[in-house]
Amino acid sequence: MRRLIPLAITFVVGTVLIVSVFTPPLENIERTFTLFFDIIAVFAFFLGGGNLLRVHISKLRRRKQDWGFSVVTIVGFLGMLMIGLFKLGGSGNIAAPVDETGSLFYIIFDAVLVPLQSTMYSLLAFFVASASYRAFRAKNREATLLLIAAFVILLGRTPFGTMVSGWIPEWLSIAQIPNLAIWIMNSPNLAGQRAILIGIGLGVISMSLRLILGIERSYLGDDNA
Amino acid sequence: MPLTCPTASGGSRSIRNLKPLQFIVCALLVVGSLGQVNAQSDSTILFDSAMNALAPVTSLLAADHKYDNGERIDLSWIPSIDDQPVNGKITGYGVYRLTNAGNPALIADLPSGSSTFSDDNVEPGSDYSYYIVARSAYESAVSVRTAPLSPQREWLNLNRGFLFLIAALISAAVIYFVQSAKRGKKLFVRKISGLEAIDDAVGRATEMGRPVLFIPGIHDMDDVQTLAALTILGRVSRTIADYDTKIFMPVARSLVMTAARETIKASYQAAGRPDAYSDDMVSYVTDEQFGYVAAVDGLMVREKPATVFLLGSFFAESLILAETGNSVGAIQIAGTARPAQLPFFIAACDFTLIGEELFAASAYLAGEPRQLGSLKGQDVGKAVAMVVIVVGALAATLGEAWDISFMQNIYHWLSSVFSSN
Amino acid sequence: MSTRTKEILVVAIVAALFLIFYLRKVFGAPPVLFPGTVSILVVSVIGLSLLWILIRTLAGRYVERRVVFLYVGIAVTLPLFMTLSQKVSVAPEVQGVFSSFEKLSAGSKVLVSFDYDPPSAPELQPMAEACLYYCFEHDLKVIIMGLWPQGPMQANLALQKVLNDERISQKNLQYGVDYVNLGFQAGNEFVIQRMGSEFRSMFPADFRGTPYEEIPLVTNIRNFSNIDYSFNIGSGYPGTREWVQIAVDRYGLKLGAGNTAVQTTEMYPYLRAGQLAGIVGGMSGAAEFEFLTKWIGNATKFMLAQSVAHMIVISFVIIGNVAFFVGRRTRERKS
Amino acid sequence: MDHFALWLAAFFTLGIYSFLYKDNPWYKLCEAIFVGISAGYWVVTLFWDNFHGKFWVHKFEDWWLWIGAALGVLMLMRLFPKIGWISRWALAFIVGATSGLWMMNYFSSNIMRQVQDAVLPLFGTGFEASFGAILANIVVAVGTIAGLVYFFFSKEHKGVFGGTARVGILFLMVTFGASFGYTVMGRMSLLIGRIDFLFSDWLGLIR
Repeated sequence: MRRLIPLAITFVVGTVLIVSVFTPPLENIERTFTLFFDIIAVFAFFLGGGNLLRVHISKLRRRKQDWGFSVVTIVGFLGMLMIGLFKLGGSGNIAAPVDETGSLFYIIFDAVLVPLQSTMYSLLAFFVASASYRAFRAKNREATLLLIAAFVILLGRTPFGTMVSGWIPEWLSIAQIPNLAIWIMNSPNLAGQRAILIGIGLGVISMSLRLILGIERSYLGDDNA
Repeated sequence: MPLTCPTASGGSRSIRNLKPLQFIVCALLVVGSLGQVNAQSDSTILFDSAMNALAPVTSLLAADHKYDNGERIDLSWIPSIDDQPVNGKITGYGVYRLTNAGNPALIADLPSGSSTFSDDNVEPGSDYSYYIVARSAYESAVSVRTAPLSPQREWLNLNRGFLFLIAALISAAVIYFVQSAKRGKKLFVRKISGLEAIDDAVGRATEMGRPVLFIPGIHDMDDVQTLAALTILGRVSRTIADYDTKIFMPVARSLVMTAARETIKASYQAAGRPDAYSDDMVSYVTDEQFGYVAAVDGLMVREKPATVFLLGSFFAESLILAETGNSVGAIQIAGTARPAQLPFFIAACDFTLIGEELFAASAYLAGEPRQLGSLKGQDVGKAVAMVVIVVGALAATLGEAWDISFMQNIYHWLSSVFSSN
Repeated sequence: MSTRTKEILVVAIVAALFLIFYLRKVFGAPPVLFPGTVSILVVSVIGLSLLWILIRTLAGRYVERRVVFLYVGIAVTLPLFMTLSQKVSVAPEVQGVFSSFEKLSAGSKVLVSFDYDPPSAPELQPMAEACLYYCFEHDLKVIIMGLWPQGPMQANLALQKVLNDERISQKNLQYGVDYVNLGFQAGNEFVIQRMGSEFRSMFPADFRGTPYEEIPLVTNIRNFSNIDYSFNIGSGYPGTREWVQIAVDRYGLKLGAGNTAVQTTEMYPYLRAGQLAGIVGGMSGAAEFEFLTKWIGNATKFMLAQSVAHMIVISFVIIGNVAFFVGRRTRERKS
Repeated sequence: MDHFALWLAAFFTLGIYSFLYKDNPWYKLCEAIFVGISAGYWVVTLFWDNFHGKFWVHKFEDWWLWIGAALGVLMLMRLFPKIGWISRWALAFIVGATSGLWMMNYFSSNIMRQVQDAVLPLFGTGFEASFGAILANIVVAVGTIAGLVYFFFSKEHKGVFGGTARVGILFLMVTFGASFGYTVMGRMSLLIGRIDFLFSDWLGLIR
């Protein structure tokens, strides 16, 4: 019974959504269910946020290594929570959006989160380089193609690409590196992307059916729990 | 007003009762009259625009939008002959509506040159009639008024008929093979190297006494890729429970945390070791993309996992995580259905599940006949897609290059079938 | 000395340096620029050290990834101090954007849409500045708007910089008369659609809250037909594609585009079809555009950094392959 | 920007970059701040946007929103071990909704749309296509088919079929290499933006 009801819920909800695609009077149900999801996610945050606090408080209590940083996390979390929920340090207008320009919430977002985000994002520049260094090696046929394609595109996007292949005559202009780069992007790349996309579509259909029909039920836990 | 159009008002008044054939005839009449307009306007336009009052729009038609929930009425008309690209007098059109024969209200302002409008602020059960005011800088001209019309609610969207048929075909194939596998038919499934490696990877973590790190992407449960990641987690955590390895699973969404705990707990129970399970295996970090990445990167260098799973929906963080994982010497098994991130996983991880393989993984790992049957069903979908592409491309090539009309028909039919979505 | 002491020492020295630099700035010292010879020297040193790494690799001693990181950092940082004048050859698509600007007479109205956010700013902000500079310098009237929430803020940053330039500040331009920022409007392509009939319906007031009809510059602007030229600076959706499909195709707006490098290839079809007057693509396009408009700004400065960083990545791909083949040879010899 | 904000931003920027050398207390501090503040930021945003904006404001006119809230409360039942199992109902709802919703979305955007785009005359209308375009069309068609063959699960990759599958892998590899090479330049400009902040806005060393 404990298992049957969830399976039934999944089946009914999934089926209704599939049918709604073909049934105009049901077309709003997608939006409704998305709203439900958003509301459930807020409730779930009690569990997530609670867990975050629990983990760091227990680190603090047991004086585990680096517990000092847990204090910082807890203070940051609770502080931001208070400022945002009670709209502290804003314009005083309770109806104003929480992130109105000039409010404390906005200032912290701007002065703390924005630099952290963009710096973390920019780490990619380093990792792109180290990954190219390590991965683009002509180990076998597949890796060689990976290397060649990446190399042509890389070269094609610098003035260097024009320099090294500028001598190629006009009638063979396709072999000039910038042109070759564009050709690779538009032809073999397009084919590969298309095959991947079609495959993904089929994979999703098959997995959704397994879930809706209750063939895949690992997420539901055990019968005796 | 030198122009009259045979369908102007009569057509619109009875449009609701038109049968399809009549509708076509009516539409042809409209098209025909358009030709007449042009033919006449050549000779009359100068005279008309110079001397006469502003011409209103003609052939105003109001029709229920087909296959919707009765929430839209489509209007179409022939623009005023004073609406010319060069030296035209029309500055714009105002669309007016009368609801249940009440007072007219302006519902839209359209630029010159427009000839259609969709009113999507209507309800079934009310009657609406429309007229259009063509405006110039100095004067305006009112068109005839359409007969009252109420939008219809349809229960089936026949525009999506082919979408339904093809979806039903593929679903039926999946279900058929699931059933036939259930009845004991042997199915072959090829090896997927990334999945073959899972046991070894977990075993390695056990031998080295280091934990397994499982990252289910950064999206919430409303992304199918996250669901795929959790179904794989179900199998992986079973192996982990059997081997008695440590698992860490930091997540970026509270719901994913809840679902993942449920999944791992079930695996431990199935392995007969429910007391070895702890909620601490899964922990929520933050919803913020890069905040999560910062924390996971830190966790990787501090805990030095022997095995890292990166399965689910990833964005820019894919490479940051995979490179850090690589730097601590972990075996990495990645998989995503976001084509833009696949190259980074291919470059930085030991095994990568490419798109479809991510969704097939849990079925493959389960090894259960019914699950494997669904994979065979997917292949039918691929076969259909391939056949359509080959036949379609051949027909298109023969038809368009050699001008064979039969082939052209096939080509256009296929195009129309697959554009029904 | 232990590693730890060394590390602390390095951090202390760097921190002290930063503090000195900062005080230097506070007391109004000018920026540092390497003279040409030093720049050439620096580039040669970087090149030679890469060669040295290659030789080490041939000898079987491989570099670790932190060395790669260091090189990326250097490759991006040092060029920012350099004055190497790269030969600027202007691509035809950039020239196309500029020629359309050149054809405008003083007083023409230019619509500039800022459809991007800070992550794309390194590539796009220079285009915005150059465009604004050219418009102000040639007495064109500028109407700014954004389909991205942070677009108009980027516009204000660009305005601030350009208006403070001495060539422009002496013109004493008036907000509301010579330029206006209408702000952000949500609704993506529908905003463009509605603007096709009436700007005011989408922008009842500018970003400061001044009602549309009280702004002298725009009172007489009804829709796209009153706009002489438009420049869209975009990094995705909504962006150039939507402007082309609606404003250009349906309302006949004349449009030039500024895009990130990643996005540019997707826009070439529109250029070939004549729907776009031109495209300024990525950092290199921005540098060319700066050259044409005589606003030497960040793109020219960043361009060198980007090229050098790119070359570093290419060099390390080559070094990586050398390492692989050397490694294979030694492995084969052993077996 | 005033001095404090500049130094704060510089402190965070350098703290994150220090991770490239190795894990250290500075990075840990940045990480702790990042996690704490961003988690708080998201709770607040979710609360105002989703709970307040989508539920609380409409709680009387749209009665059915209470179903969502009820499911949310079911989710919270996990806090009580005895009736924790009931939270699976909410989970079941989410799983059903996600799979039902995306099944059709992926079907129309990934399968119908892609197949439609793939059905094209290889030589153009009346042989008008250039040699390059014809070659490109054929490459795209062959590559798509070979790529799909690679994804076949229920047939062994042997013989002609296996050969085609291997061609498919090669196409996928070119795709991955090209996409990777394509993004390098954009990634570099992110870093340039940060470095410019450090040396121009903060230290004033460059213009």
